[in-house]
Amino acid sequence: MAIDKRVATAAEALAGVKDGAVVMVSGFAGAGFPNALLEALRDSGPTGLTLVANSATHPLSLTHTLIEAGMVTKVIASAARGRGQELSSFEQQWRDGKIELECVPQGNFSERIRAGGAGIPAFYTPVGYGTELGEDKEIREFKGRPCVLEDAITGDLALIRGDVGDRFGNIKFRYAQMNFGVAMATACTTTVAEVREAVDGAIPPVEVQLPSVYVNHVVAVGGEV
Amino acid sequence: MAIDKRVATAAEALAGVKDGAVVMVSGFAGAGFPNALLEALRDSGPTGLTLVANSATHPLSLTHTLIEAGMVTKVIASAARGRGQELSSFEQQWRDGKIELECVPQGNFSERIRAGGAGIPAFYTPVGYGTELGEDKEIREFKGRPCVLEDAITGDLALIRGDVGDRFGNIKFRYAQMNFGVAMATACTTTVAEVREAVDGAIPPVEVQLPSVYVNHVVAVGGEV
Amino acid sequence: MSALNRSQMAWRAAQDLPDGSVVNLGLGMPVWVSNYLPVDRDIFFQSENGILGVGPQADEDSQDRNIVDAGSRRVTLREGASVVDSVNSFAMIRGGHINVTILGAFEVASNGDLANWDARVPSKGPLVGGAMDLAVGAKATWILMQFNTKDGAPRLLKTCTLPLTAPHCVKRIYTDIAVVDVTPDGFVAREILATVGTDELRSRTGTAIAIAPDCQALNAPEISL
Amino acid sequence: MSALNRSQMAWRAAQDLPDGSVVNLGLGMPVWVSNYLPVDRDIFFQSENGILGVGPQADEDSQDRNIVDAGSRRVTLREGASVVDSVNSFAMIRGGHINVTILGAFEVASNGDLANWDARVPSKGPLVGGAMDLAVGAKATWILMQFNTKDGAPRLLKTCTLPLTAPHCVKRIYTDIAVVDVTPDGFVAREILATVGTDELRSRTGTAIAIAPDCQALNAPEISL
Repeated sequence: MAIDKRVATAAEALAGVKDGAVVMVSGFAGAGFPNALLEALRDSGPTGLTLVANSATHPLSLTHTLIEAGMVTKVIASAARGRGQELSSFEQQWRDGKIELECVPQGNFSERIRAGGAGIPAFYTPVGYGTELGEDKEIREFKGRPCVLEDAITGDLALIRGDVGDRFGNIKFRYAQMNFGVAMATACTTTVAEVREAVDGAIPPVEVQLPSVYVNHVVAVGGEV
Repeated sequence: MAIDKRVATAAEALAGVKDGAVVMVSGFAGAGFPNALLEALRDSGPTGLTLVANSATHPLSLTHTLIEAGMVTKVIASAARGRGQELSSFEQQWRDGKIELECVPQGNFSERIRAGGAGIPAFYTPVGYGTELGEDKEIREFKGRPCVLEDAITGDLALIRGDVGDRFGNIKFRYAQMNFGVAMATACTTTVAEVREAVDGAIPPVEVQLPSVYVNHVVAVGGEV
Repeated sequence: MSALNRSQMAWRAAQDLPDGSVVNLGLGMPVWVSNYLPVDRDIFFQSENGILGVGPQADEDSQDRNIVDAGSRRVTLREGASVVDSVNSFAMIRGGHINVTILGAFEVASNGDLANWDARVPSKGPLVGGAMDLAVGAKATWILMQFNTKDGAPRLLKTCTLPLTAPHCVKRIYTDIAVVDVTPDGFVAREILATVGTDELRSRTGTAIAIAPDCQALNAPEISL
Repeated sequence: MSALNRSQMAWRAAQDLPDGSVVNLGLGMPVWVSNYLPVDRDIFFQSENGILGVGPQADEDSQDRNIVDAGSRRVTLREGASVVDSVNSFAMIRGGHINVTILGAFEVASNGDLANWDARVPSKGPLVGGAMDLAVGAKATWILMQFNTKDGAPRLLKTCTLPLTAPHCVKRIYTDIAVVDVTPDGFVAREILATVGTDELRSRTGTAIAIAPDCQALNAPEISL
């Protein structure tokens, strides 16, 4: 049968997300947030989620709406500080012990997710050694440099945003929109990509940045270029 | 000063390669062999080289000319079998104990080179466990799956072939020409790229496949598209 | 009918590839599988050198030296294809994103151990390529080979005698006289050539082989080599 | 002259960036450094979100939400720029491909330990971002900060009191009253503001600080904030 991974709505693409799922959310520095998918996930209402997102509190990402809705019990992130004087919803729940936080250096974060998608169960890195974030990790020296052992991160569902998607599931991003999207798609059982535009034809082979094999559903949601 | 990494000849780009250097050579399956650079390296004549190349014996690569010239004392490769009935020059020297061979599964090969360029000193992988190529390696189980510990490979010089280069050192490949070129460029102190065409302007940002930071010299050598 | 020829063996394996799957075909007979897909299957063939979506071999006049498969054959790109470098190609393979790999083999053991990379030809160099990565990384490893060696020796054994590619990886074996599953209880014949009785099959197998209760006759249409 | 203002501090650090280097600038004052490059320097600024070749901030009418730096500022791409995903961006950072990173700091110890990621604000979530990766991965880590806290407490200490970003990573510190090297023998002042005597400098430092034999006067042109 001809492959067509396009679905009409974010809600359709996200039907059946289970309580307790590990959900990865792309986006960094204002680019690549899958906000239409995050809205649909919030509306569908699974609970006990683990969120893997670079920031738990970026004001331009709707990640915080899942947290405010009480759907999240664990966050793995490199940034979890609200910008205002008042505590963010994340900070309040974290302080109250309702959300567990694993704070990870951003490069270990991206590398661990990549490892999850690439079949690497664990790797050594000097980043984090000698810091609070490296505490309780196994330490080993390579060429005189102490390193910590970091394990892969995998997930059940990746929510990413691209610019253009095709019916095969190929995705093209716009500039820095790419950030964590590629790695997260490789590391999750199911990947849903929201895109500005879903095309009938195929994205030319040399322009594909995320190959079709990593994408299960493509949802066109419009939005600015 | 305005950056311009283009040099006129392969010989110029390869001046001063030291005896005993670890040299990585891109190319796989007929695509991406930096044969103009290999000719120039053979002519410049350093000895005691370690070659890191997917194949020591691919008939379309001039890698074998370095071996025939007696310049190579070690090879790290996933393929080292000559195609003919007669022994290849590599096989003869390997059998005679003149060349040491480290045979590596191709995925471990690419991943170890990538690790070398990415600051990862070592990683675990299930590939090679339980085989001759995993012998004498440290073994550890992750989620019930035994893995071997593989260390990074780094080099002094990467020789790669691309399609188009610019004065900044950005490289664009043509389809499967990319293969090991990107990873090798990241893992070596110095990278020389031969390209079909070196342009005066810049390759558009979204078309760059190997960013300028990884390339030291660009040599236009022509050749077919 | 008499024993399947190589084209018929490839045809038989092709019938079982799931619609929508991503498949890597090993060098030699396995690449022929793509010629015999049922019309209702839309499948992406991946090649280790980074192409996802290998199409038919290129015509003489549309060949491109940089559009090749891992066997250096000049191929085409199908609609929806994409191209990545070797690192990402093997991340795809090793990360469990290939549904099925079909490989040749010298020997398979009843516990799923595979020996397909080194036949121990004296003085010839080793050639492992991506065999270990594929056998370990693909979700399912199928074997396509003659049931016996040219000398009539069994290839289905209790323990492999040749160097292992990977332990416990083979799920199914397509041969000229039978289709055999590798189960936790060892070999189970699923299809046997009508002219080969179970006694003959057992006599040509190097260890115990069970006959499935619903064992069928192995059939294939007439296909010339 | 009086203590350097923040623009002048950024100017001073900018003067030392090597021509042709690749530089990552931290959030806050460090990003100002790119405004004050000497005209003879052609430098590529890298941003953690994947841009190599960050140009000036975008005009109101040429902004693109997907061309941003790690601080979410809408920027431009310089000639020769390229864009990669977060995995490859951090591979670039962690693999030793960034010549210099200029970061803010809370404290620096005389052995080069850096504390710049967590000021321990009660109930606020942690935010590490790429700080640890940059401090560990860049070939040189420079710090740009006020010599003392707002309360007049020293930031140059024998041992950091705040959580470490990385041990032994800082090479040089640019401040409002001095430029200080971190050497195997501890802090060495290279430039001191003329109106600040060595006694005052010592009194404002939390541990021993040597004065370089060729110590110069710290100077900067008039620049308004």
